[in-house]
Amino acid sequence: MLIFELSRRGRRNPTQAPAAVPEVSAIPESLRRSRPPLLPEVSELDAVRHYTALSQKNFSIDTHFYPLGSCTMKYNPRACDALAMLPQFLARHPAAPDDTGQGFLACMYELQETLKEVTGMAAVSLAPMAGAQGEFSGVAMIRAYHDSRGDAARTEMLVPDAAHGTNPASAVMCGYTAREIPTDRHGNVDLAALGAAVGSRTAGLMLTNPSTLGVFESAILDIEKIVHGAGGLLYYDGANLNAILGKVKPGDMGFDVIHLNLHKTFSTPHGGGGPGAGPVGVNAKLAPFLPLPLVALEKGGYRLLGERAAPLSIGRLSAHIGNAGVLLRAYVYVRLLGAQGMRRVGEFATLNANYLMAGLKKAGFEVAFPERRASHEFIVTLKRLKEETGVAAMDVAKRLLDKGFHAPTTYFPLLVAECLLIEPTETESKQTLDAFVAAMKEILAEARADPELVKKAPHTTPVRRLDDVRAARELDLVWNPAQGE
Amino acid sequence: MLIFELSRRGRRNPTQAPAAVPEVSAIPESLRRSRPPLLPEVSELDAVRHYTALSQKNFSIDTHFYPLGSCTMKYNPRACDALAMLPQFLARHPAAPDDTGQGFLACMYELQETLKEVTGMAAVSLAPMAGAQGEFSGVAMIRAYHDSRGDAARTEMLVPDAAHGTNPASAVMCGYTAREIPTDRHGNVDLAALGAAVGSRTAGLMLTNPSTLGVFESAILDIEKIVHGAGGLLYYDGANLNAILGKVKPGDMGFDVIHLNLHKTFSTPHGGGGPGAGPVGVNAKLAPFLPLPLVALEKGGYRLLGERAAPLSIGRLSAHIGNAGVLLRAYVYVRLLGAQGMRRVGEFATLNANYLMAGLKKAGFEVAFPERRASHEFIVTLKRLKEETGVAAMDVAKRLLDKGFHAPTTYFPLLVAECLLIEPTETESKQTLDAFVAAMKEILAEARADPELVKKAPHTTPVRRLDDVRAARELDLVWNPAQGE
Amino acid sequence: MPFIPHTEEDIKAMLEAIGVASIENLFDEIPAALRGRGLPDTPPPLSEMEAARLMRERAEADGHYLNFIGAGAYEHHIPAAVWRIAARGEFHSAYTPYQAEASQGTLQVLYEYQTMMASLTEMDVANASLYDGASALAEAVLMAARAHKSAKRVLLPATVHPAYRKVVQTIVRNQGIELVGVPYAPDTGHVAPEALAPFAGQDFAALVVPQPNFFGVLEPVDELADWARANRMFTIAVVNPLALAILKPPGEWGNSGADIAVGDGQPLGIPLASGGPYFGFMACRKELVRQMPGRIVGRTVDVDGKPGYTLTLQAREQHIRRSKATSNICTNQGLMVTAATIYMALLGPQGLAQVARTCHANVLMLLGNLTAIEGVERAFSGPIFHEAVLRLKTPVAPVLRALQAQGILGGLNLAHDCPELGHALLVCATETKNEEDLMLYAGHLARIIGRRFRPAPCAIKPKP
Amino acid sequence: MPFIPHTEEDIKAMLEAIGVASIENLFDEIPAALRGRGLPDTPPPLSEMEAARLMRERAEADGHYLNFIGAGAYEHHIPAAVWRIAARGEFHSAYTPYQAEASQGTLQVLYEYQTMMASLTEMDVANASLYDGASALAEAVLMAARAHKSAKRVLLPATVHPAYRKVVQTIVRNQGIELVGVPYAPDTGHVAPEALAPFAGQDFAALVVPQPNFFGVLEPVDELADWARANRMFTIAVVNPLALAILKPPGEWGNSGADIAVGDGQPLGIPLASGGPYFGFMACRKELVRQMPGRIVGRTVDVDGKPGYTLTLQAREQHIRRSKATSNICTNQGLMVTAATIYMALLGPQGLAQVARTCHANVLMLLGNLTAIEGVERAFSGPIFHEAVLRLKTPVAPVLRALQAQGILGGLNLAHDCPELGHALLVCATETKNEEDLMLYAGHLARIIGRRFRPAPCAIKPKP
Ligand SMILES: Cc1ncc(COP(=O)(O)O)c(C=O)c1O
Ligand SMILES: Cc1ncc(COP(=O)(O)O)c(C=O)c1O
Repeated sequence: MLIFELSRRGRRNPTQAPAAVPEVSAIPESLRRSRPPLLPEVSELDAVRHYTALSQKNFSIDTHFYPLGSCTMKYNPRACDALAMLPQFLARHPAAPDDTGQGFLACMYELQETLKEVTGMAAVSLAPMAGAQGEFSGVAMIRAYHDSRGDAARTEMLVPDAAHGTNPASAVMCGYTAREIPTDRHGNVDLAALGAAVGSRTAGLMLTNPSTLGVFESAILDIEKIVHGAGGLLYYDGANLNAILGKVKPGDMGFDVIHLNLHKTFSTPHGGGGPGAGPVGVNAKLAPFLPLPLVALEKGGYRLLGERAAPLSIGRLSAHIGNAGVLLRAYVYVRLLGAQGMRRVGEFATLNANYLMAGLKKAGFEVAFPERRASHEFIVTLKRLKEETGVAAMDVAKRLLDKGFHAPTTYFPLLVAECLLIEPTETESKQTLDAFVAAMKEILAEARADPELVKKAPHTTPVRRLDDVRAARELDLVWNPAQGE
Repeated sequence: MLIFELSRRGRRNPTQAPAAVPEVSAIPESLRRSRPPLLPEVSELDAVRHYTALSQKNFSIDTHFYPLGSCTMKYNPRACDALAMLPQFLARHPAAPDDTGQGFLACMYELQETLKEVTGMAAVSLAPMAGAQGEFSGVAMIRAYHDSRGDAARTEMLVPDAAHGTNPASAVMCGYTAREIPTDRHGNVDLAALGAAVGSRTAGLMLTNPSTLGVFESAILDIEKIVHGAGGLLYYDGANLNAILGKVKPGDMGFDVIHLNLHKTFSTPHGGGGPGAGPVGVNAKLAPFLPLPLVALEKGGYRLLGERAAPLSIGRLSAHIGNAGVLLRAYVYVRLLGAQGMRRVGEFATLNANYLMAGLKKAGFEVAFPERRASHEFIVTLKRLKEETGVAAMDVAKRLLDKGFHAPTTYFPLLVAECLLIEPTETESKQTLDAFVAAMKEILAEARADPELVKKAPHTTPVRRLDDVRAARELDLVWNPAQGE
Repeated sequence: MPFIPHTEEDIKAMLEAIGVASIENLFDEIPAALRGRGLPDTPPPLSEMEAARLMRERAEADGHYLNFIGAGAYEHHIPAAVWRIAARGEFHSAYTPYQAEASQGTLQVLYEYQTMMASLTEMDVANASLYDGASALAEAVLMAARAHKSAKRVLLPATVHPAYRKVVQTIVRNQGIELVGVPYAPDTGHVAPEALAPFAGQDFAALVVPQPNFFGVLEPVDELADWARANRMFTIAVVNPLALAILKPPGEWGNSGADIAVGDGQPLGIPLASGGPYFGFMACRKELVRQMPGRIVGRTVDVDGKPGYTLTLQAREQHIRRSKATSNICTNQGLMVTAATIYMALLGPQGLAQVARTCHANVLMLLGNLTAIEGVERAFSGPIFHEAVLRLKTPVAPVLRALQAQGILGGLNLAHDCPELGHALLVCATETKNEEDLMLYAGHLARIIGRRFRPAPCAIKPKP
Repeated sequence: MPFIPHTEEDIKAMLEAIGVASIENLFDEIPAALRGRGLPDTPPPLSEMEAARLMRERAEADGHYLNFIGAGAYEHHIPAAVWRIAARGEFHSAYTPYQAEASQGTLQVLYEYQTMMASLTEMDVANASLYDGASALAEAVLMAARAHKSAKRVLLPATVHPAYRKVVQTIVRNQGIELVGVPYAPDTGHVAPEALAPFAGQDFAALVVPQPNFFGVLEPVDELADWARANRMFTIAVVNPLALAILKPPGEWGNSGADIAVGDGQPLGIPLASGGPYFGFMACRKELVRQMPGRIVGRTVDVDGKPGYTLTLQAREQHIRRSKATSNICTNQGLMVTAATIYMALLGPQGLAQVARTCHANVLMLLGNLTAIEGVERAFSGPIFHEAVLRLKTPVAPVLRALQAQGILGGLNLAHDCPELGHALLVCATETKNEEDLMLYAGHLARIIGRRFRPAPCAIKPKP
């Protein structure tokens, strides 16, 4: 049932609207709307009941183990949320003078400082509103840097084939050609291929470390030499920082630019797909290019810096300051954790991943890089299972839903066949991991005994397997009163 | 799974506790606890996930139509809740001086005044914490009144047999004998029996009007004369005020004392069984006996009045002021409704009940008093269905759960066989009522075609029909680590 | 129409289906004289926006104070998760779980709550809550009298919270139960076992024992419980549930424990909120369970043998037993209990003990600071938990007013409740106070009463 | 350990299962030189209680003002139900709905949202949201350029919010797209169709049309859209979605409507919150849907034929198309969109129109009051929605500072963004202001600039 189907003409919530006022005579007729939009006319009870019911159709961290690789679905502390939503924080207008927001700006400034410390970078901007926008900013800074030196020949951004799709897409957004670098059989960047690819056209290399294959690029210092040696810069995609938070700093690995996904490592709620926040950090030589605004502490007061203070900046990314509320949540999170707590994040995320990998191996699953340590995540490949039983990674994923677990990431990274990318995070207990292994083991047995059961999964969700092909072919993106249910 | 079964020794939420402090040397060993209590040791995520999952196992107004007769399960506006929980209201200590709570006390005072207006009584006390405590206070005031006049012979409280069980129980709490008055075949108090029962031993009559049979005592003015004529007082159980809110005032009917259930008529959330609030109203001659504290407006300031100001009061009912937060919610509710809105409550609650009654009649159900108007609720009797098919009222109730509706009140009032007491409330739409009739009709058909299906219901709830007899015989009220699941 | 979804069209169709011409007709059984006199003094409706503005202005007018009042309601940190979960619509907007199969959420929470309370008190069983601590004590007194059968008198010491004593009086008076006071020892501030001697061997249904008592002082509970049992009385414990994380639980008092334990659950995650809603808890010995008032949840199985939860022992309650019920109480404080259950789950046994220990350490530090001021001394020598009585040399009221002007609520003036104590002030410090808060209070107090303030040398070492 | 549930026993068992001696060993593939340099400058952990105190103090320091600033972010009443429901854990703590069967809640909300936005704008389709209004405009510019193929230039009038223009510049610059300004008419404050004449017949991919524009003025959208079409450009509308409750929707501009409509969704139930998170919306013609960036939800059926919702057209997105994707945007603002959907459902078409009309009436009343002060006048004659530019006789900054001292944020000083306007001030009044607020502002302003204030004779009649 859609909210529109609950609607009845003339139903009102007068409590929610100001008293009726006369028509707007000061607006010329030709600029006015002639018929009302198709918004539902429902009671407050209808709306509350409808959206409450919809919420119950979701899996979420608050209801399920959610080992979605590369997404770091860990517990979002309620305190972060409650404190970021204090009435004065919510009420403040973005264009209100800085002196009306010293409390808020103090949090922003301290978050900037903490992120510098955690990443080992010289300067940080909180402006980007998501990881991909962080990537864009980072690459734009790389370009601004080369441009500032008159080095216009650098037109290629190197991107490992294991990289998240946003990496090459962001490179292209900045006018670069994305050039793929292959992965070797241990899951590392192929150093020879990298060596062959770098040159005077190289603007830089975008690297996720630990990579999306769930392993740490142990030759990172060699990579650094190759890229820097060719005059390129090194970009760090921080989406996987959870693996090494407080343990290893990207700055120490030689990265020039990084972005972080606060909605991953810093546990801000993912909200069904957003909002996020993707602060960028840089070393000193890129600092002048950081996106705006920046938060400064001057003469005891906090101030937002704009174009005048940072004339070389790549510019602004949003109409205001970025996703301020997300940043506030992340700030509270780092204060609750402190240095030791952040260090433990990396340690226990890694412990959980390696334990889960060991458990699944023991249960008969094939992992993609059995000779490697897992970082905070790891890959199971079901290639053999598929060959033997016809049960694909997606089938196993769907069957997990029936067992009360959200599925891992499927078919990413693209280079491992029939893969599941599994990230348990540090906030899950051994008991939960054990239960997950037990469920996976059951599915393995089911796949052998009754493959159809798995291939037709899920069986217990509000809808069963959906027809994606039809969704894309017979586009139905907007409800139409004529079509009914 | 119980929270205790998730527990692991040594699991902690350090964020929620102050830093460890030394043992409490200033407390003698003999007064200290020697082993820790059996509280669960779980992570914050465990707790959030566990209680979120439990919440999803409830039916509630926010998720289901909940026509529980006599309980007035209507929409609880979110605004009432949000505004009663403003930080300053939540933080105020009950013993803080009155001048630190003028905002809060203004709300209390105005609520008192509005309730006077709505009920037509001379004075109101907000002190009682639930309907039953309101009844207790009301009867105690009746007793205090008779006592104050030296009229010690009045030892009987008259209570119609249709009354809610709290009525006779409250009378007994005040030291009275409860004497039952029968109901006539139209659902009214049997006037002849009443006339025969009253006398010099009569302390009063407790009446619910509209009664729990879902009809209005139309001879109320005769009843008034009979009881008052015998020197008794008239008590109004206001649990059913929703039927006549803003339309008819108990004071105008001649009642001397009333209580209201704010958690019904004034839509404060029922919270899985409480808290409630049961303010009492009285006419002028009983005003000196009102329970404490009272809220007064004096010299422009609001003040709580205690024993010194009201020496004849029956006394205090709670350690502080009563369920203040519930009262605040009710205050916001009356402000959102205003006079006209309250009037509509009675009108539309009555419209919905009569419409639903008409619909169920048409669908083949037998109503208990077909010749009468429904008030805000009405009774369906399934006596004949039971005889024909073996399907009892409880079976129909359980089967409704499968159809996504909370069941009506069953087997109350006790005098109608196989009864369902159905109260839709004014906040439900015609569409919902129609859907309920359709479900009831389906069940009727099922009862005839496949009675076992109904008798074994529910089938879709988290548990199926529970063994109540075992629950009472093999008492298991407290989990014991030895017993496991 | 606020919260009424009917469209004109709906109304028309509904009236037609009923067969009446207007809504007014549906009220035709009501004598015309009674109908529709209107509500002239009721203000017009506000929109939610207007109501929000009004309430925000009122809330802001009430301001925010640094609070050192306890006296039965205590300021504690409440984890953000507690109310975020308890306020979920499915808990919030449900009624009493009469249809067990549709209410397993509420029912299991109550069962877990009963378990937690039984364990905190070390009693056999607990009910699903009562209105508040004071009325729970009244119910315990009635329960003891019912169970005892012969006696109609109960010993109610003067160290029980005065408001509790008043509430008990209000509620039990009409059933002919007599409450008999027991004095406290003026030096220690608790009931001296000697004070009970006059009552030995008499017919009393119960002895009430508060722990900590109204003065914050710890009672000699072992002796008192043993004395009660020796004299064929029930022991009714009135306890602060948070304190039980570190104090001996009623079930272990003396040689055989208390018989009934009650108290107010407010310290377990319930906001102060000007006094309510809180919740009363009650736990007791197995043998007394059928005398216990209030709702009780039991574990059982469904037709498939799957465990489930349901209201049980309803035969004691008014909707079945009517005038013969154990009590008229029908409602419990379900929502508050839900919050308290989540609170206890989040804190765990260690967390709760740390909160209790921090309260204790803070009040000792506060007392150290305050009694370092000349003219400020402790009224009693008995051990305390997180609250204590101070005696000043001058009337308390003007001192409190001066503190209030500095944003500090300095405690409860006992002039009204305990005039015999002279210029006495009941102060409390919970874990919410930090060292600066405690110093701030002392600094202001010293200035106000015009005396010198020497901070205690060691932070948490109490003055003896 | 904060938010880490492992007990000592767990850790031991886990290390054993892995076959390592310590957690440190799990990092042995990382060069030793890189490991564990510590975080010396990071403060120690706070308990939730301490963090709450810190944040409350900071929030209180920020205070509370009577706000008349708009400029792209608008103060509106947000019904209490909106965030109570949107903040439910199941919405809040879910990720992108990659597993459709386990995410029907989020997916259906998004489908309903798309429908609402398409309808508000009267466009064919809408996506599931973008980051914010400014970046949505940048994406629209890129999208127009992709769809147009030949042209690499876009007309971006000076009446578009300056921050939006900067963001577009940041984002499209590196792809070689040129932004060409169009001036506004100094009398009306909107783009005069004549100003476009020089660009007629040239190769531009699009004309951007804001409604209302940055000055609060309404653009002659019909003429502008028709001109763009006549000159083979797309029309990109940048609109305030709340205003669309009463203003002509982009889909109906001119003879054939705009091609793409974007804007910031903040007015639809999203708190101001110092600037975010908000959300950007985007709607377009059917023909352009495959060029649209961002997530899109489609309705389909499951294997039983039951309707359900799923992410669709993913072949445009980076995780499939990588460097050939329509955009790098991956995330949407799902939570904000959930709130906005609930907001729109609660308000309905009439409620939204009443909010919009009240804003309009309030700003007219405010302007009446303010321009009744000598030395205060409107800068532009064009019709407005809920915001307008005032011109003073003296610099704006000191006036705003003086108002701020009275608790009033009097508007946005345009000295920086539009120096050509002289002493100009952009003021806004939404439905949250009542008559007294509007009078209060005027009263203080009159005093501050030392002029007489004559309230407008009729409350909502505007000065011409
Ligand atoms: C490795 C990696 N990089 C980048 C991103 C993009 O981040 P966002 O979704 O915040 O734009 C993601 C997000 O899934 C990611 O996993
Ligand atoms: C008719 C009637 N009277 C009294 C009561 C008792 O009210 P409470 O549950 O608030 O004690 C009820 C509650 O169900 C009732 O329906």
